[in-house]
This record gives sequence, structure tokens and C-alpha cells, in this order.
Amino acid sequence: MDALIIVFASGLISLFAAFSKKPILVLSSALGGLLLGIVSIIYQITGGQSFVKLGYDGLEFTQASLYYSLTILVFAFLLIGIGYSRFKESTEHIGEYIGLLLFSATGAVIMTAFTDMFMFFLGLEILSIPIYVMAGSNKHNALSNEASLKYFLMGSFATGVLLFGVAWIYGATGSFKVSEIAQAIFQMNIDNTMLFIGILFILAAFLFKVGAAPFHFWSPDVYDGAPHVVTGFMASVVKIAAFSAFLKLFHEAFAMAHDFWVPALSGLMILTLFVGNLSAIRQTKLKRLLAYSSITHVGYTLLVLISGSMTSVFDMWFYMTGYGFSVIALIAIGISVNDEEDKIEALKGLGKRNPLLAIAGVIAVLSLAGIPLTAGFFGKYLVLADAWKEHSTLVIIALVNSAISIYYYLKVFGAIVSKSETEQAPIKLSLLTTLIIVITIIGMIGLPFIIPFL
Amino acid sequence: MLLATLFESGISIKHYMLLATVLFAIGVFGVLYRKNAIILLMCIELMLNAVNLLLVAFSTYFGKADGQLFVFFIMVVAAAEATVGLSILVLLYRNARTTDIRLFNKLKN
Amino acid sequence: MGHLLFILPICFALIVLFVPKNAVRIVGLLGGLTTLVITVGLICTYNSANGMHYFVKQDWIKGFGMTMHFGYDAISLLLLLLTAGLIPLILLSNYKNELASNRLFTSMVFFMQLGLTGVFVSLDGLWFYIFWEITLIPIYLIAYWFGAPERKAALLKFFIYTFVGSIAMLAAIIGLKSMAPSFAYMDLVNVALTDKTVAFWLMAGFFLAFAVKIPIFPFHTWQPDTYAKAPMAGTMLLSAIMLKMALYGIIRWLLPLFPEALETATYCIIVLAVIGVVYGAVIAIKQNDMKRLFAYASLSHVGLIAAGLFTATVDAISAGVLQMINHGLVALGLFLAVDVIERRLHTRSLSDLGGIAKQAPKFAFWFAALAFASVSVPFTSGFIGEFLLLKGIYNYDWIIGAVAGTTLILGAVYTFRAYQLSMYGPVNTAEFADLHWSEFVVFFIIMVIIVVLGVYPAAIIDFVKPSVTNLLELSSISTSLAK
Amino acid sequence: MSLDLVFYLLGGLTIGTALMVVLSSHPMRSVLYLVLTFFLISANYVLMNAQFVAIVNIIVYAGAIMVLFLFVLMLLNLDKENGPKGPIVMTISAVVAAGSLLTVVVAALRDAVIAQPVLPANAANAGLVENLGQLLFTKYVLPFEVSSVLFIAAMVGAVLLAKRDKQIID
Repeated sequence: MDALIIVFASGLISLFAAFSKKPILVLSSALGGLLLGIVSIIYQITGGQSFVKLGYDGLEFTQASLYYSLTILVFAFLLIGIGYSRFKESTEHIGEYIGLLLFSATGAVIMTAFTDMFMFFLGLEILSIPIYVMAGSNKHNALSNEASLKYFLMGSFATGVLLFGVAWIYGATGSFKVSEIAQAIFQMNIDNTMLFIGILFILAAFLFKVGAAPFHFWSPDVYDGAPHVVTGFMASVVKIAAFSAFLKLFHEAFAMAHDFWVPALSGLMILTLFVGNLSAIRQTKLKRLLAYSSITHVGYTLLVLISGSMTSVFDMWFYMTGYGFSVIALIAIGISVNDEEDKIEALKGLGKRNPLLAIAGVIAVLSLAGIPLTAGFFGKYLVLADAWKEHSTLVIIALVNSAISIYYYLKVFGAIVSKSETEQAPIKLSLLTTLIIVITIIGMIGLPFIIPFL
Repeated sequence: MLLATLFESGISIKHYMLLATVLFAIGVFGVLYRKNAIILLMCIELMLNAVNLLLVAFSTYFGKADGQLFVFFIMVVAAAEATVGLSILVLLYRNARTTDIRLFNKLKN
Repeated sequence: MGHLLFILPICFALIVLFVPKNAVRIVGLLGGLTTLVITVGLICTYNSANGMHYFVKQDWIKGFGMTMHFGYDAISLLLLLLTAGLIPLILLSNYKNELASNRLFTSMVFFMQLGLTGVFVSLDGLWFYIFWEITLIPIYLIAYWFGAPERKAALLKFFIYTFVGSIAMLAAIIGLKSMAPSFAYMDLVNVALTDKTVAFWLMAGFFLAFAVKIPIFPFHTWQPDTYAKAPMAGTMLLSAIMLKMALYGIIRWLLPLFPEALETATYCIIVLAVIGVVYGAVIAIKQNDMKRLFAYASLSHVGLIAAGLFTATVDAISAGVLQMINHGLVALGLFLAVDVIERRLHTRSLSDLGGIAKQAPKFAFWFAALAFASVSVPFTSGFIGEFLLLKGIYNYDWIIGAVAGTTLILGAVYTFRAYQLSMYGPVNTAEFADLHWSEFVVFFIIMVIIVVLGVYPAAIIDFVKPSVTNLLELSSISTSLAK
Repeated sequence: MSLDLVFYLLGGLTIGTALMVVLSSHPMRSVLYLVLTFFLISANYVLMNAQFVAIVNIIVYAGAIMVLFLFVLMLLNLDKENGPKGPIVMTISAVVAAGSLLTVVVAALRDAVIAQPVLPANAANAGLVENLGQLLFTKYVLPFEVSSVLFIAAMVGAVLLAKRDKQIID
């Protein structure tokens, strides 16, 4: 709860700091606030008490939600840091940009800790609305505007569908609280059609929000059109928050209706994997490739929801954290290379232009592909190993897909390690960007090694 | 309290469930059918209202107020969404002189 | 001391990146030799009576059953020795090349060594898989950066083939783990596979990964292209050491883990392997490109080793280990010979070559010696190895043994054809400088070892026999568990 | 039963106006029909004894949000636009999609079993201002406060997007 307040407050401070016309002030207040938030979460994880006591039981920071929040704040920190070079170019709006991203992070933190539908729904909206705006923050770019409109229409449609589902759940169980819903489902006759309608609508909205097939069609366009940082934010922070929230809904509230939604989700997972992978093969633009690869990763993550083992909260956290670091590294590279058309080909000769970026890029791609010793591999392993006992067919399908995906990851990999035909100027990185890239590298390599200490 | 006995008369909760579902379906239909972004936004508002109606009906039926409170929050969100949505539309209109979503397909290629 | 096997390659891989360009060669050689010394030290202190020697044995991630179990027995030690010995030889054989002074290349070779070492000492399923995969990256990069101009398609094929294989293995490891408390080698061996279909599919997962890498007959199509397009050092790494990973995998993992499932599949596998033996030899006879020729020759030789290993007898497996070492040395030498020709004449197609023996007698001598070693004449290490392997296969099924035996004749045909076409006949090439001292040293060392082992093969066979016996006992334990 | 009649009348009218929102070719008419729909929905709320929600619905939706819509319509001069002329396939698929949604839900509802309400003593007062206010400012005060974050985000966002930048004016 401390972190929530700190992050929101630092968002407000950033908004007002912008009046001073000193971008560095805005940045330092935002990053300072996030750091403070991270510190307070770590303090709580290690056994400290929250300073703010809640009288309301709709928000509860368990150990799991603290971990998810930690990741969210770290990612917000990295992304704002990377995006600074871009934000700086329009000093007029820098306060709004950074403020909105912080508000969005606030929503994401709420999404990790809710225990009733009120906070869930509000968190979801606080998470989404700033991102609708940020997707269009490149105001004079028609593509960015278009991305914003598409994301907004899809997002608010999904919100409508979600609420319809929530209303049915309320009708079936008479409660908005996760624990009471679970209790009611446990006691009721298993063939309750109202409940099923509710779950179905919530499931559909969930698939919309995370961009799983067949509701994925908006995501490549939006990822493509939005500014780099916002794409990174959508792929990392938004996804983690959405997955943590829906994991809670499906594993706690609807756990007893397991037999109903697992088959549906299994089919959709297979579809998502194949759609994401087969479309990714043809892509030539970095952000579009990232979009399709993120669809594929959503597919793997759905497996966590399906398998529903004891450790799924941890598996999901680990997977999404590892994935987020790789995405942020690639986004940082995209911003630094600064290619007009965002072509994958533009990554050629990166090793000459800036070895650090090339190393980060190589590790990020390997991690996305799930090659060992990266966080991506261990994440994939955890997910697949937990699903093996009950759903070995799905695991094999997931593995087949990860074999397909190697093809397009290898393309990016090849681009990064090969020499460019034309001489290109070396890329100079600011101290902040260098620091952030080093952090992502540590995250991608080091994440598996901290597990024993958790 | 003339109307408090609604659910003890011939009208059951199911009637309201039906009404809300029909309204929701009309909203969904509108989102799929119309091409003008403003009207799409209105159809989404219609969907939200169908949800509100359903929640209020359940709330009255259960005799619990939390359903109606949820409706307030939905209204809050609807207002926020409308604001943001309309400003996105204004922005788009300024750049493209139209709000027809069929013309926004530059990203597809 | 075992830790140094990991620490040294990492250190040298990083150090090499930062030393001045003209020191890269020396530092590279130094690094290779240091690891070699460590390995020899391990062998000297090894006591076969103790069986498996763990140098790291602790839990890593308890909840997920991941352990840190690293250790070695005689089989691992010999392969470690092979790796540690061949890496300096590969670096030395490129000494005259610009490649050797390339920081990235040398660094990648050390990363490669790290991965290979890891494969040979991992006694935990997941770590085995991890190191198995890791080796892919440096070899891919070496071939990608320094390979022939039109390498990309071949490399893609190579990567996808091997990746699909290893994914299958990952599935099998996960599947096996779901029945065991942890990934530790002994835990996996002790799994009682009562369900025959499950056992079969798990075995198939492992087998696919190994079969692609060895490669066994229908899975070999990546191999000639990749060998031809990779730089010579890459080809050496691939054929001399990397495919030994798969053979080692068969000995260490496939045989003890799935004896039951193998009983039904062994016949098919041996037949496939022997088809590969004959097929590789026949195709090799027709090749014009020397590198492709030796690629197919390698396919043929390795097929024989694989067939022998699957007979699962102490003699055949011990001979297989001997033959693995022999093949590593011979392949390195032959590819170096091709490289010597290619560096000087910029061609390796047999139709353009001829008469080199007159211009470079020293080279002709060493190449001839290698050719004899390759066809396993007596007093070379190949002789006793191939003989024991063939004997093992013959005992298993005399028809297959007889077919596999043709490799001796066919091998002689393609090797001497290549030798004759390039070395004798009219001189139709420009000047041909004789061996550089570094090349000479490499040939010399290889031949000395080959002859020593040819005269005294018992050095290897007696060394590994206790370990092999242990391994086969494990295999019978898990058979009885399954029953 | 007069109540039945009132319900059917209101329900029929609501559906009718909602349909007109979607179908009328003139955006301005759509807005006005939507306002009418909101009024009718509010009447339904009154019927269900949720007076406060009914009032708020009129003030917020019909009063504020729809005025905003009208305002934007007039601002952008969009009231001339004709109705949708999309390909017939799209229309049919829209009908099929919405129709199947309706059919599935309605079919499922036919044999829905609704939890029997446990009506507390003051159930009839649930929808009154006093009761709602009590809940909102005691039990649900945190969501109430958190919604301010939502509003500030929406405000900042709207300003960011709709504000004309200096470069354009130049």
C-alpha cells in the first residue's frame, strides 16, 4: 500500500514538476518515486510492516502481490528511463507523459493486490486509460493516432464485456468478493448457467486484454503504431498486471468451476500459439515481430492458468518477469537504433556501433527463444514442467511452437550479429540508458540464480 | 414503497436479465455494425448501461446495496472513458478530418 | 579441482576479448593448455574403484527438483581429455590463419569448451540439457561470422534440426522428472517406467536429440552442408568434439535410463546406424569436394560407433569410447589436411587438384599417415576400435555385422581415392608451400597419439572398463525396477 | 397486473430506442435516442426502487456524458454523415455475432437457477440515498478515493490529446 501511494504521489509531483520547464526534474521525481516504491516493497517482502493500514479489505498485499508489484515498478522504472531521451524532445508534455505512465503503474499495482471486483475493475481502468492516451502520444503521427483509437475501442469494448461477466457472476453468487465468490461456487450446484455465462464473458474480456487469439487482431497494429516506450509498457507492465489479476480470478474465484473453463482455455491456447508463431515468421518490423512474439508468449503463459499447480503464481511471475526484461532490452535497442521504419534489418552491424547494445540484444533474443541459462529458458521450463502431469499434450504442442519460433528469433539474432553493408555511425548511449541496459542484462541472466534465495 | 414489490408480482428477475441481455446484444451489434467512431463509443456506453441495469436488478433482488455501488463505479469509468475517447477522436479528426474507422487502416500493411 | 573445468574456459573466454590483437594467439593456446593440464591432473588422481566422482553435489532449487550435481567417471574423463586436448590443437592448427588472432573467434572456442565440458560432467538432467543447448550458440556464431559466403541457409537448417532435436529431449526430461523427485542422475535412473508406451516416447525424445547430432541416417541431412559451409575450425569442432556429445549422451543417459524401451528399438536403431555407415561411405566415394567427402566419411565412421554402443556390451562400449577418441583425432587431422590445401590453392575440389606430393613431400607424408589411420590399418588406434565394434555388432546380428564390415573396404576406397587424386597425378596447380611449423606440430601430435593408442589400446580400454561395467549395472537395475 | 404492464411498456420502449441508436443514419439522432434510452433505463431503476441510481444515471449519463457527445459532434461538424454503408457481409456477420450472443445467453438463462435472496430487514431501503451514502463513505471509501486516480489520469490524458500544440498554430 505504501508503494501504491508513493507511486501515485510521484506521478502527481512529476505533473507539477513539469511547470518548471526542467525535464530532468520531472525525470528525477518520477524515478525517485519509483525507487522509493521499490524500496518500500522490498522492505515489506523482507518482513517489514506497511506504514499505511487499510480498513478496507478489497486490497490486500500478499507476498505474491508484492512480488508482482516489485516487477511492475522495476519495469516502469526501466521504461521511463529509456523513454526519457524521447520524452525530452517535447518538453511541453513531458510531465503528462511520465505522469500518465506512473498512474498506469499505480493501476497495475492495484491489479496485483485486489480481493474484490471493485478494486479489480478500478485497477484495470486506471491501468488502461493512461495507456490509451499514451499510445497516441505521438500526436502528429497518423499511425500513433490510429493505434490509440484502436486500442481505446478494443479496450473499452473489452471492459464492457468484462463488466457484463462480472454482473452475471454477481447474479450467480451474490457477491463481488473473490473469497465469497469462491465460497458460493463451492456450495452451489455445479451446472449453474449464470455462472458459466459470467465466466465466459470474463474469459473473453481477459483474452482481449492480453491479446490472445482469436481476440489478438488489434495487438500488432497497436504495438506497431504506438511509441516504443508505450509498446514496451503494453508488453511488459500491462501483461504482468493483467495476468496476475486473471490468475487470481481464475485460480481463486473460479477454481471450483475448473472443469468448465479449462477445456476452452486449452483450445484457445493452442490457437494463440500457432497464430502468433505463424504470423511472426513473415514480419520484417521489430515492433510487429515483438507483437506477434508477445502473442506467442501469452500462449505459453495461458498454460500456467490451465495447469493450475501449487506454484503457478510463482511460475507466472517468473515467466513474465523474464519476458519483460527481454522486451525492455529490445525496446531500448529499438529506441537507440532509431530507425525510421523500425526494420529488423536496421539492427545489422549493431556490434560495431555499440557492443553493449548488441550483447543485450543477443541475450534478449535468446531469452525470448528460451535458450538455456537465460531467464526465458527457466521460465519456460517452470511453466512446461508444471503443466506436464495433467496436460502433456499441451506441453508438447508448446514445445513444437517453441521450435517454430526459433526461426524468426534466429532472424533477429542473425541481424544483430552480422555486419552491415553500409558504414554507420556508432551509437552513443547516455549514462541512464547504459545503466538500464546493464540492468536488463543482469535481469535476463541473473533471474534464475536468485530463485534459491526466494 | 409502491414498487418495491416488483419481484413479487408477475415480473421476475429473469425478465430483467432478458432485457439487459437484449440491450447488451444491441450494443455489441452496434459496435460491429457501425463505422463511425463516435457511434461506436455510444454503443459501448449502451453496453455499459445494460450491465448497470443487470446489476441494479440483481442488487434489488438480493436486497444488497453493493450492486448499486458498483454501478456508480461503472459510471465513473464510463465518464472517464468517454472523456478520453472523445479527446482521441478530436485528435484524430484534427489530423484526418474523419471519424470513419474504415479509413484508419494504415497499420495493416 | 573439478570447478576449474568451468572457471578456466569462462575466464579465458573473457580475457581473450580484452587482450591486444597480437597476443590473442598466445593467450588462446595458453588457455587451452591450462585446461589440458587440469584435465590430465584429474585423470592422474582418478581412482576407478570409487565409481562416479562428484565434485559438486548439492541442491540448487529444492522446490523444482533442480540440483547441482557435477561429476565424472572414466568415460567422462576421457571425453574431457579429448575436448581439452583438441581445443589447443584446433587453435594451433589455425595459428597461421588470421582467424586465430580474432578475439571473438577465440572467445567463442572457449565458450564452446565450457559447453562441452558441462555436457560431459553434468549429472543432472536439466544441466545436461542446458549445456547441450549452450554449445549451439558458439558454434552457430563461429560458422555465421567466419563461414563461407553462402552459409546462411545451411546454418538455419542446422540450427533448426538440432533445436528440434533438443526440444524433444527437453520434453522427455520434463516427462521423466515428473516421475522422479529431482533431476539428479541417480534419481532419473531409478525411475520405474512401468508404462511401456510412455517409456518408449521418453526414449524417443532423447534419441531424436542424439540422432540429429550424431547424425544417424535419416536425420543427417544438415550435416554435409553445414560442414562444407562452416569455417575449418568450426567443422573441426563439430565433427571432432561436438558429435561426441551425442555419443556420450547415448552411453550416459539413453542406455541406463531406458533399457526396457531400448530392447524393442535397438534392432531398428542399429539397422539405421549401419545404413548410415554404408550410405555415408558410398556417397563419399562419389564426392568431388574434399570437405564434403570427409563429412560423409565422418557420417560413416560415427554410424559404426553408434551401432556398436547400442549393442550395450562392455566390450563394444569400451571400444566405442576408444573409437570416439580416435575419430576425434583423425577427423581433426583430415580436415586440417583439407584446410592446408584450401588455404594455399583456394580450392578443395578433387578435379582441380593433383601432384601435390611432389611439391610438398612433408605434407604428403603426414596426409598419407592420416589416411592410413582413417582406414584403420593395424598399429593405428582405429584398428582395434573398429575391430571390437564390428565384433560387437556381429555378435548382435551377424548379417548386420557383415554389412557394417563393408565399411573397411569402402573406407579404403574413398580415402585413397581422395589421396590419390589430390596428391599424385600431373601437377596442375601453382606453387604449394610445404607445412608451416604449427601445422606440422598438429599432425605430429595427432599421429603420435594415434600410433601410441594403436600399439597399446589397453591404456584406454582398461581405463574405461570399470566405469562401463558400472553403467551397465545401472541399466540392469532400472530394468529390474521397471519389472 | 399493472406493474407487469409498466414493465413491458418500459422494456419495449428501451429496446426500441436502443435499436434506433444503432440504426439511425444521423449521428445527432443517435445521440438523442441514446439520451431517451437512458431516461427509460432510469425509469426501470425507479421501478426497482433504486431511486438514487436513477437520478445519478440521468445526471451523469443523460446530463453530462451525452452532452459531451453532442458537443463533440457539433464541434467536429459530424452531423451530416450518413449511416453505415459497409459491405453486406459485414452487416450479416454483425447480425450473426450479436444474434448468437443473444441466443446463447438467453438459452442458458432458460434453466438458470438463481440463488435465493436472503433479504435483510432493510432490503427495501437498499437503494436509498442514505443507505448508499453510508456504504460508500464507510466500507467502500477506498475505491471511492481510488477512482480519483482514474479521473486525474483521464483529465491529464484528455488535456494531453486534445490540446493544440504550438507548432500547429504557427
